[in-house]
Amino acid sequence: MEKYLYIALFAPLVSSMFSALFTNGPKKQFVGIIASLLIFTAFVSSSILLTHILGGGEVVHVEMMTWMHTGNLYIPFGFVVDQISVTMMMVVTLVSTIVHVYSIGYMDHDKGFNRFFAWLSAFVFSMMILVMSDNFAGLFIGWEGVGLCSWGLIGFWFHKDIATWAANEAFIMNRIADLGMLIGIFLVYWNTGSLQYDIAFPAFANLDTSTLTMIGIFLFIGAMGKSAQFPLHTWLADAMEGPTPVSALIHAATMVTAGVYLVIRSNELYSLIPHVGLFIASLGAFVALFAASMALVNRDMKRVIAYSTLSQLGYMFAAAGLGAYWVALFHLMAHAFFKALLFLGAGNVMHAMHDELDPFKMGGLKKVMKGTWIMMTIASLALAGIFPFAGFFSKDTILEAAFAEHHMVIYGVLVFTAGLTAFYSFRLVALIFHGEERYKIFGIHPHEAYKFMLIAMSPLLILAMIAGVFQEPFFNMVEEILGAMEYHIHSHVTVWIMLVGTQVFVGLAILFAYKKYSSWSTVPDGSSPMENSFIYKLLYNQYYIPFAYEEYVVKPYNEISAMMWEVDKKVVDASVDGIANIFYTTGEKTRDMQSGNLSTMLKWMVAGTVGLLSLAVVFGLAARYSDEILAILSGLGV
Amino acid sequence: MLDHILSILIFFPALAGVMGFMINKESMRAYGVSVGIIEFALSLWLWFAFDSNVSGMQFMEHLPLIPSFGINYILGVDGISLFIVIMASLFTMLGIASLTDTKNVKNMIITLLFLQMTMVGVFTALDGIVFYVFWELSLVPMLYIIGAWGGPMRIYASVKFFLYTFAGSLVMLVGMLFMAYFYYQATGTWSFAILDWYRLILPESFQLWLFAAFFVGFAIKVPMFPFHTWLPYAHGQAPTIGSVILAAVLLKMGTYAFIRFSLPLFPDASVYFMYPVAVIAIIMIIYTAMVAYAQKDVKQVVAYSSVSHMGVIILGTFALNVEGISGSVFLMIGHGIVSGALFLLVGVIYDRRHTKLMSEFGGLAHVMPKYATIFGIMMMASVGMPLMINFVGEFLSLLGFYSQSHMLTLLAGVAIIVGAIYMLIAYKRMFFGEVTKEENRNLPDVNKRELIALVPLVIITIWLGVYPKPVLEPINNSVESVVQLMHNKATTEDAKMRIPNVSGVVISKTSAKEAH
Amino acid sequence: MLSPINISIESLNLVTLAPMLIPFVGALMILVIDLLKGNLDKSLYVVISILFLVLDFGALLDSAGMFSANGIILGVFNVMLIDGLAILAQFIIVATSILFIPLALTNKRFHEFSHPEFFALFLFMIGGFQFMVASDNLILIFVGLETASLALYTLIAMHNRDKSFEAAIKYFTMGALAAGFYSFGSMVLYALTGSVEINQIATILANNGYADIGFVLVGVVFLLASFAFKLSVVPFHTWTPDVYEGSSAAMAGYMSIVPKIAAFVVAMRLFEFLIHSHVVWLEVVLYAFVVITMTAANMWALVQTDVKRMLAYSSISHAGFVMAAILIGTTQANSALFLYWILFSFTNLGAFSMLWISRQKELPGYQKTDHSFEKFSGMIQTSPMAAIVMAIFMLSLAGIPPFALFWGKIYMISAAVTGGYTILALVMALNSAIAGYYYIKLIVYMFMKDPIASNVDNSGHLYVANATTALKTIIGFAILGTIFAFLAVDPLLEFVTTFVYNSGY
Amino acid sequence: MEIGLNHYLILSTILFAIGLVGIMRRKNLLLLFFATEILLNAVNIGFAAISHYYGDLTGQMFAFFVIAIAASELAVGLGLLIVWYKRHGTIDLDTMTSMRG
Repeated sequence: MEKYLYIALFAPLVSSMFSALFTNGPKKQFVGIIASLLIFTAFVSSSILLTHILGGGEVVHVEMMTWMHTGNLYIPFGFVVDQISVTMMMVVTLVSTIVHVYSIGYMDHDKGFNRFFAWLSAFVFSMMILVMSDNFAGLFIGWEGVGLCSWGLIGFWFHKDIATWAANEAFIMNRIADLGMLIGIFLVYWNTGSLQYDIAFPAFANLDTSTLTMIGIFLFIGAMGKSAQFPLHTWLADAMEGPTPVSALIHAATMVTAGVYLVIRSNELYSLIPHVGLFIASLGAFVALFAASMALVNRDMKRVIAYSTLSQLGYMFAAAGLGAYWVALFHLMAHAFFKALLFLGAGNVMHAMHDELDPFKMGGLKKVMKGTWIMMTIASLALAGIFPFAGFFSKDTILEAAFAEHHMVIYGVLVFTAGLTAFYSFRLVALIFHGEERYKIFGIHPHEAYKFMLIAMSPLLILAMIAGVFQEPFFNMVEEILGAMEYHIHSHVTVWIMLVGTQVFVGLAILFAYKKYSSWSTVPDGSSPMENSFIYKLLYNQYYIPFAYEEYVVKPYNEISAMMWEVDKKVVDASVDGIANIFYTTGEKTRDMQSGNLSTMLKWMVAGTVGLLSLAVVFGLAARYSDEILAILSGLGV
Repeated sequence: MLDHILSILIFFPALAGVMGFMINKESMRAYGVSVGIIEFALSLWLWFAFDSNVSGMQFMEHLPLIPSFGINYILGVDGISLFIVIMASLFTMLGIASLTDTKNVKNMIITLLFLQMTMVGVFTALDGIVFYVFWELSLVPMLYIIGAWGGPMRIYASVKFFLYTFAGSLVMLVGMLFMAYFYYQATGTWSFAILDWYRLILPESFQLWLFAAFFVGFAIKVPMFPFHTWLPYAHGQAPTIGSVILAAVLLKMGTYAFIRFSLPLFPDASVYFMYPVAVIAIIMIIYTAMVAYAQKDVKQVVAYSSVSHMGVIILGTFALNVEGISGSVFLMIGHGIVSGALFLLVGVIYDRRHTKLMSEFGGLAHVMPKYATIFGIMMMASVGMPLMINFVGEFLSLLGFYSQSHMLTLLAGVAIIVGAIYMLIAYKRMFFGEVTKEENRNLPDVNKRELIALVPLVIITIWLGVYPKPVLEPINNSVESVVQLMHNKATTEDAKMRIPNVSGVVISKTSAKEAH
Repeated sequence: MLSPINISIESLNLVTLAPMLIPFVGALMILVIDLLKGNLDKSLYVVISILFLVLDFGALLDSAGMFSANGIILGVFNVMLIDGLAILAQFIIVATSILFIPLALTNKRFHEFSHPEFFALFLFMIGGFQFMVASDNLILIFVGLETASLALYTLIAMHNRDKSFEAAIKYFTMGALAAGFYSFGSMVLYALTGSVEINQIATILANNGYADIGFVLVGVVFLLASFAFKLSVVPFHTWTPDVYEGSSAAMAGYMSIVPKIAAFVVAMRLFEFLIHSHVVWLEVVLYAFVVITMTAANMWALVQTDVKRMLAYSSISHAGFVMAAILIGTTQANSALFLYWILFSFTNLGAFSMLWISRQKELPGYQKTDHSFEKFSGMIQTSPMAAIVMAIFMLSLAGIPPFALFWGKIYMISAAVTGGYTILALVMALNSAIAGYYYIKLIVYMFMKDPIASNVDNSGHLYVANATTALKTIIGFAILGTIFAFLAVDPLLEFVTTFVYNSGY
Repeated sequence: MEIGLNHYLILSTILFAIGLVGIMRRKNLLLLFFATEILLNAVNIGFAAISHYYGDLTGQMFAFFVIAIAASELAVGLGLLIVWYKRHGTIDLDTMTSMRG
């Protein structure tokens, strides 16, 4: 099995390095194909590992080589394929295989075709390290690696200022969180003496709660950054400047879920500190609602989907925080499928619309883009959690978990958010595919994407439809490692009321969205009363949070930096020069002592002698009358 | 030959430098490269012959110099110094190989060879005065390099560099003389041998003063806030090769000296001053990173970033445990490689455009993709990306210091944020966006000569990031013996507790916890 | 009435006079040769002088051997005192003179060297200095001092330029005042103790427990003033820069070494017994002198525009630095003084010789003085070897290791450390940093500036215009001594320490 | 009133002080030389008196040497003075200021 582990891990690296060989050359179709094949190989290996694990096989644990070893610290490159990581591997390799294939078409006309595959495969590699590593340091490698690749891919079109800005924003915000993560790692090391999961986790049981709380909080700060939780969420929406396959792979299916993965991976830690878990769950619920609300009014197709991703991440954290780790993981997986599908569909639309992102400028596209329409509709249904699509199973279990744990506020928020989710998803579908063909005003001639792109997307389509059936086997698989349990609500009636109620609520939201938007005919120009309402503005401007960051963080930072530089030059450096100048100026001022006139020179000599003489006399007198002087001094109280 | 390999390493370049006067101007570059390669090969041989399992000094040489005053020519390397020596010879070789056409190439190469002698000398000397000799002597070639080949303010910059470091090291010299005097009082013989000094246990009050005296010399060299202001000038004005060697090797003298002198000689004082030094280190990290962010000149960005990174090294050193010190030694190598490469990279664009202002660039990634790639790799290494050389050192340094102070490490960790800010923004300004200036439109990409210098550095950056063991292991062994020495010598309660006892089985969890 | 003189020749120990008499004989011989046949070439006199100096050196070796075997030797009615200090100082004096004299063999013709009197006076001067250091008797010291000084005034004046006359007059007048101070100081001490022998004075004063400390100090003040003049201690230093500027570079270099070591030895004899008796006044005054002289001279050197004048101030500073030895007063400090001065003599003579070989007859427009800094601009490009040599002398003066002066410097600072003068040690160290600036300034001019056009044209000939093989050899000696000093420090240190220790200092 | 040692010494000191004042005040080189002669001769008086007081010849010997040295000093001094006068036609101290700073 180790063989497959290595193949799964290193095939993406090989792919990346192979593609990198051609970065400076012109576009080569075969680069994309070979890269896709290599990623597919990784997928196949992962599948073999999955069957191995599913078949009750041993956890595959290898130690490739030493990375760092100093003092008591020992960090190997160790990899583990257990129930959790194999799930993640499947998600990662599957989605990335599809995205790779899709990208061959999507990036067809791009100059940086080869470079794109290099980055994309590098991302897959980093993600594999992240999920497969058997220690926190290895996790951190992947953690930073995906951050790096995300930077490279968001800023892929580096001629666009906004893209590179977004790339930097994403990187820096993640760095803020990474600091928390790093501190968490240090805490783990100094308290348990190791960073290996299988040594550190058992050791947690012996630590006091305050230490564990610290560890939990700091690790979660790391997770917050990568999973774009409030208040570090702004980068995710801005990250949509990257190519759409990137958004599908990184900012929907895989990287952003790394935070969730971390919490799930550290379940043994978080189980010991339920109060932190509750905080995580509350924050998750809040983010779910918060992000969904922003998605309601946004006029950028990709940003809407990004906010929806954010909202779904909130769900996952809510589940994980409540201790329903397996549910979180399951939702993570299901979400990866339908969200990637949604993004790739959006990519098709963008291609068709020549990179136009405002759904109000589209409309009626279902005529020209039938395949895409179907896929996006189904993905949206899955997202909304309509039976029998994937989202239904995963999301509903989260709601059940919240209910069963008696966190009614969280439950309520999540249910309400489910309605919002349905609304904004179908607002998007309605605006894009139904109604009048508003794009004609802008003289755009949309066309369907390459067929192979659609075919590449089809596995996701299928999974988005049927992922629910995996719930049972998945539960069985992770049961042991995640200490999972089914959530049983005592009364069957309650269960049914909840289920049907939610479904009806969601269905109503969909209908409302269709009713409101499917016959939309104009492009809003900011004059309608709704667009001028306070709520709309608040939501449209993302609660003014990016503005606040710009105004109260970025600008002050710039100003303080500039000021510091002035301080450096005018205070620190000037004082050094000042000290040096004291000598020079003193020299300059006193050099006239040497006036060159013999008379003055002689006077200096005599003056020196007289000075010494008077000192001598004073000293002589003092010595002679020392007794008297001492008496006087003591009289004075000296 | 192995018995005298260190002497050969030191004096071969000097001899070659003297002989260099006889070489024809046109052939000088080839000569310089050959000498550089031989020296580098010798230093690799040193590594090859080095026994990683021995923690003490190896290849020791001992010649009486002024025995009546206790000054002897004693050389030796251990894991701490070995790699810095190799790095010094590596950078001299690469520096000469990538030297772009300047006036007086001959003088430049001869100067570089002399500089190499002093660099190797500093890191192999095991006698206080011999160390000091090379330490001071290294200023002279650098003074010449900055002053003769530098920018418009070169004379100011070089003189400032010289006098500032000179003044600091004179205070250190007084400290050394005191140290020797105390040794004389204790034993009745004069000795400046570091290994002899190691055996001397001083009362804490003496340690404090001596620590302070040594600190002035080292802090200016490192350079630590607020003594750092010579560095931006020196880097800003120096020619590429000067900046490269200054950043890669010369700055390491200060941090190396902390580990070689301050820690083992004054363990109690090190503990006493740990917090103040850490605070200075944190100021270095954050403050200079912010100043770096405010720069308009890309070379100044890299220069200030050096100061910032040196802060992490200092912090790791004053972690006073094996993890931290090993990390800081490793980071010395890492920072040397990375900042050296970054200065080389800045030099590449300076050669083409004769300006270093970032506002003059923009969109270079379109015109010079290879350059942008290498710059990007090095930038990411500098930012501390895992699997690149700097990360190992930074991680270990911060990890080490965490056992001493939670809050301060948290503050110091801001390094990874602010570091990313200035580097990414600088990179964006230079490489991203559209090409706005007409002059930039037809810039040639990196040429072969530049690649000769850059590619090995890229390889090392990634190699040692992925597999630091060959370097980290000897470092670790030597650092363990240093820490053990400190633990044994510590007299105060606090110092005994904060400096771990390495030979003890494992740091038990309880003791680690108590340290919080 | 008078009792018959009854002294055996042996007890006079006339051999103690041998080293001093040799140069006098040489001087007379030169005068006689000139009388018999005039218009002989200077090279003859140079060689004769060297020969006599070598003889002198040989005699000194003999004395040194006697000293090593028997300890301190007194001679000639106990007026002569041959102890370690005297021998060491004479070694320095004679050796430096041997190095100096060939500098007369210049390429260009200079007024003073065409007169044989120059060489005669020179030898007289050396004899004077030798008497000065080899005696314990205030009268003989005075005689030696004046013999040497009067010869020296004349030698300076013989350079035959307006500035040299001015320098000679200034030096002479101030020297006369200093002589007055010296004799008055001697008179006070004589009045107090009835003796003019320093060791007797010391004994008598110690026996009566410094009862009249006020009067003792008055005497000490005048003696101190006169030696402060000789050692150019601020504020008695004002003659130094002018005299150095007025005399030829070679002479200036010589003056920075030989008269000072003589004065140091006498100062050691005169003042250290007071320091050892813990005369606080003197400690305070010397402390102030050391610090002020070092620092102030350095600051003035910073602002000079002429290299020779800069070097003049720098040698004031060096003298201040070395004077710390008298303050500290330990064996280590006194040995450091000699070690320092031996190393200093190499370096400084070398530095001044470098100026000497670049001496021009006519000054171009951009040069206001003989050796203005501008003259050395871009020297590395036109005359690299000379520039490097000059730079090494500068680095040595600045105390950059491993060049000669560094070793003297650390030994001296170490003496301060050992003697308990921590602050003084720091001041001494930091003064090196200030001094670094002006030495580096010359290096900056030589290495980092571009040459002035006319210097390029003559392709650096300017810097070696005055050079001959003889001069180059001297500079070669100096540079070798400067670079490889570290090899010689150990034997020197042992030698010096033994001699100083056995002399009771 | 009997003239004792102190009187001689006081005379000597007064003369010395006069000499010093002369040295400081005189701008004429020749008069400056006179002042230095006064200095030395003041010392001579002191030496002679002390020598007599102690009944010891050393002081007188010192005085003789001082006289001799003063004479030779003056010879050198006058030589320099004459050269200067020949070249500049003046012996005013204020003319000798070509070097300064």
